[in-house]
Amino acid sequence: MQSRSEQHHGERDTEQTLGASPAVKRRVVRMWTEAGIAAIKALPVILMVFSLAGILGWVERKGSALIQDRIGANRASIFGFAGAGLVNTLFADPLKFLTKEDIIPLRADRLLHTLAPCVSLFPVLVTFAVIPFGDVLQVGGRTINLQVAPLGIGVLYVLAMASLAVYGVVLGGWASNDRFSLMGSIRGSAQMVSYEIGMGLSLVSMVMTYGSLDLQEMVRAQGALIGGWIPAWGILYQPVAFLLFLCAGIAESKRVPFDLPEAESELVSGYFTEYSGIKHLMFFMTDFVEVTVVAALVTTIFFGGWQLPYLGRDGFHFPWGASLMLPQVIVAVLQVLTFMAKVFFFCCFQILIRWSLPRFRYDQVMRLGWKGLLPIALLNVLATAVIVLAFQG
Amino acid sequence: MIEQYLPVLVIFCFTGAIVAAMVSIGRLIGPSRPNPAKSEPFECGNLPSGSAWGRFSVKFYMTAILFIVFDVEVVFLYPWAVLFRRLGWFGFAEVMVFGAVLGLALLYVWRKGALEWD
Amino acid sequence: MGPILFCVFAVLLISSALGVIVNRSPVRSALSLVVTLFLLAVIFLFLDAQLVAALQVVVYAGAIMVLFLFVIMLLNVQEDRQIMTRLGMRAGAAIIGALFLLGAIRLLIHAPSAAGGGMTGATPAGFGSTERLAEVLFTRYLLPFEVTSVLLLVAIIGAVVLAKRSLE
Amino acid sequence: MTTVPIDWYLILGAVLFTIGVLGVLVRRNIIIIFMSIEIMLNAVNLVFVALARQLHSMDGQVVVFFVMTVAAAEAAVGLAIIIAAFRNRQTLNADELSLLRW
Repeated sequence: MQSRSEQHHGERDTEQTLGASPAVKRRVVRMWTEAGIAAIKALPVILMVFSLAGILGWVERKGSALIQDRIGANRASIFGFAGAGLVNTLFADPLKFLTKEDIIPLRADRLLHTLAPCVSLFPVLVTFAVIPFGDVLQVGGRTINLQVAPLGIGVLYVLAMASLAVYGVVLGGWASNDRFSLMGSIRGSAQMVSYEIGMGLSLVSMVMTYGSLDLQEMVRAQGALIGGWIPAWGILYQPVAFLLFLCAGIAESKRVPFDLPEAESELVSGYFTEYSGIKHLMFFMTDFVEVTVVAALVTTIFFGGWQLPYLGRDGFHFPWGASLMLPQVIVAVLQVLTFMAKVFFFCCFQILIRWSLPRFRYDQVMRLGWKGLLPIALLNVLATAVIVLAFQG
Repeated sequence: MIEQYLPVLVIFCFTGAIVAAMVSIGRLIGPSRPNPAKSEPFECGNLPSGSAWGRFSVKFYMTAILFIVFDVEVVFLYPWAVLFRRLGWFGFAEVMVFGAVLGLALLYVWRKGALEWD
Repeated sequence: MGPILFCVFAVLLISSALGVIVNRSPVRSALSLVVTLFLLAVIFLFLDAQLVAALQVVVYAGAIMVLFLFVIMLLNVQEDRQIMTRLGMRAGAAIIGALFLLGAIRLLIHAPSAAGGGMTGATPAGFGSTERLAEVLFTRYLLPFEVTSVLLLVAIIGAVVLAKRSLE
Repeated sequence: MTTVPIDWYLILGAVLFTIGVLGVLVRRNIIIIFMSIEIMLNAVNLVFVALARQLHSMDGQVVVFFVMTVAAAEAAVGLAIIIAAFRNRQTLNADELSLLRW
């Protein structure tokens, strides 16, 4: 990384001595190529996240039906294809939401009322920019990193976007001029900021483990093998941090058992009570996209990301000596599929938690955040530091 | 260095466009037939009395203050976490002193009951 | 391309900063300030300060402004009816603003020429990286770092005492 | 890409600082005044970071760290004072609050 930036500065100096025009042209072309590549990577990622959110809506309905011994969604069909209700959540629901009236209550702040769902959905979607979904791919002499934005400060970018997610909740409640909404948004924002600390501290201990803020580097480090057999995934080094992160992540996504901000039995629908049509769907989607973000982060940081055990850049190398060479495209596809499978597993895991546990009381949520997560996370950071430094000698 | 952030700019524009499109398509396609009863804020059928923007418990404010202080602590821990192997035991001692003082702060608010919700 | 992008962000930054002081609704002012702080983080990226940029968003936009919004909601702050009451006040503000701006620009422009060197000079490798910042922070700025924790302790005690009293 | 002259950053800093000063002078709502002070702090931060880049020294960036911390502490205590003052006087107008002399 450092050598690359030096090289770049060198280029810049020669450009100045040359007086620019062809060099500047070359640089502009290169910049647009980079932007084009980024767009090509960003498009499928965003589309995948959107459809995964839809699929999760279906998994949630069918899953809850399974747990509660019902049939669940089974109505809408397109040309006779019902897909056991998958058509409902993927196509019929969004279309229905789009054609519904967008009601803005009296004396509400109209601009902020419209802005709130956008502000709520935006930061969670852009978090996917730094999540690596594969290793590198060589295309025509160019090395393409399978990650939309390879940032050196990836973890802090995630944290920054998570801290901006509070504004959707705050605005949604404030702009509606409704008591339930405002109560929900105050509860929601207090809860989100409380668990942000626990999340930040559990990430600190992971940064210490890997010695880097770069998510791609974290995943690469997890490709090593302990004793030649066991993949060196983060969970083996930091089980406590994993539990803390998962707990904080679920609390951040404001779902049961942490769904105080939208508790149906008390607050109608919480901070988005006064939303209808597509804006309501956007708040709803935010929840599912947040589930996906948490699943993707858990996968990346604790479960090896796109690493399939024993799969290297040129194929499988099994610990018993056998190996299987594969072309790099196949390897890349395997990595992306592995990543997606892991993410889907953790999404389903969160849905299982959501339908198994009852809602906490607000005092319990706050007590868990401040008197549970925070001290444990601090102790975990301390323990990590002592162990690593002691072994280092 | 700013070149590194070009993809971030791309995905920001992209996501912004999608989000804006969703809201505006909903506006265009959806009907708009407001009437007084529909525009009332929802209060389970009762007519709302007074403004919804009432005052709130100072507890929420306490939570936000605690959040700021510990957020700053977390933020100071990140540079240390990246470099703590090189900084060694001396860096560890520095951060321990820092953490101990903030631990005192946590102990203080704990004892004062600012973390209690009833 | 660099200068164009810079100008776009600078114009956005100035207009959102103006939004803070001309909005009558305090909530909108606060949101305008959030946008300002976020855009300033973008400007920091132009200056090879990515760690500072990230912290700007986490601490300023994500934490301090949440506290501001909480207080505005907590106190149910109403919109100001009028920003400036008298015409003379507006004229006075404009004159003071112009004078201040000129003075500040004059002062600042003369500072870097004394320091010498242009912005185009290559930065040392790893400039602005987390490692370099940590090195400086935990060696040369050791004492300020420790004092910071005491400052935060005092802040928390002060806030708890003040808020408790107003609770009773 | 970083071919933007340093003067531009410094002018931007000056403009921001002036906006902050104007906010303090013009607005009477004490919370808005507080926010204007934050704008001024940030203008100074911008100048720090720009000069750090100019002088190839990390000190400017470290100082910004401390400015942020101080701003956090200031916001916590300042807003607590505002809440206490509001409970006593039921107003946020700086002219009326000046009678308190705290």
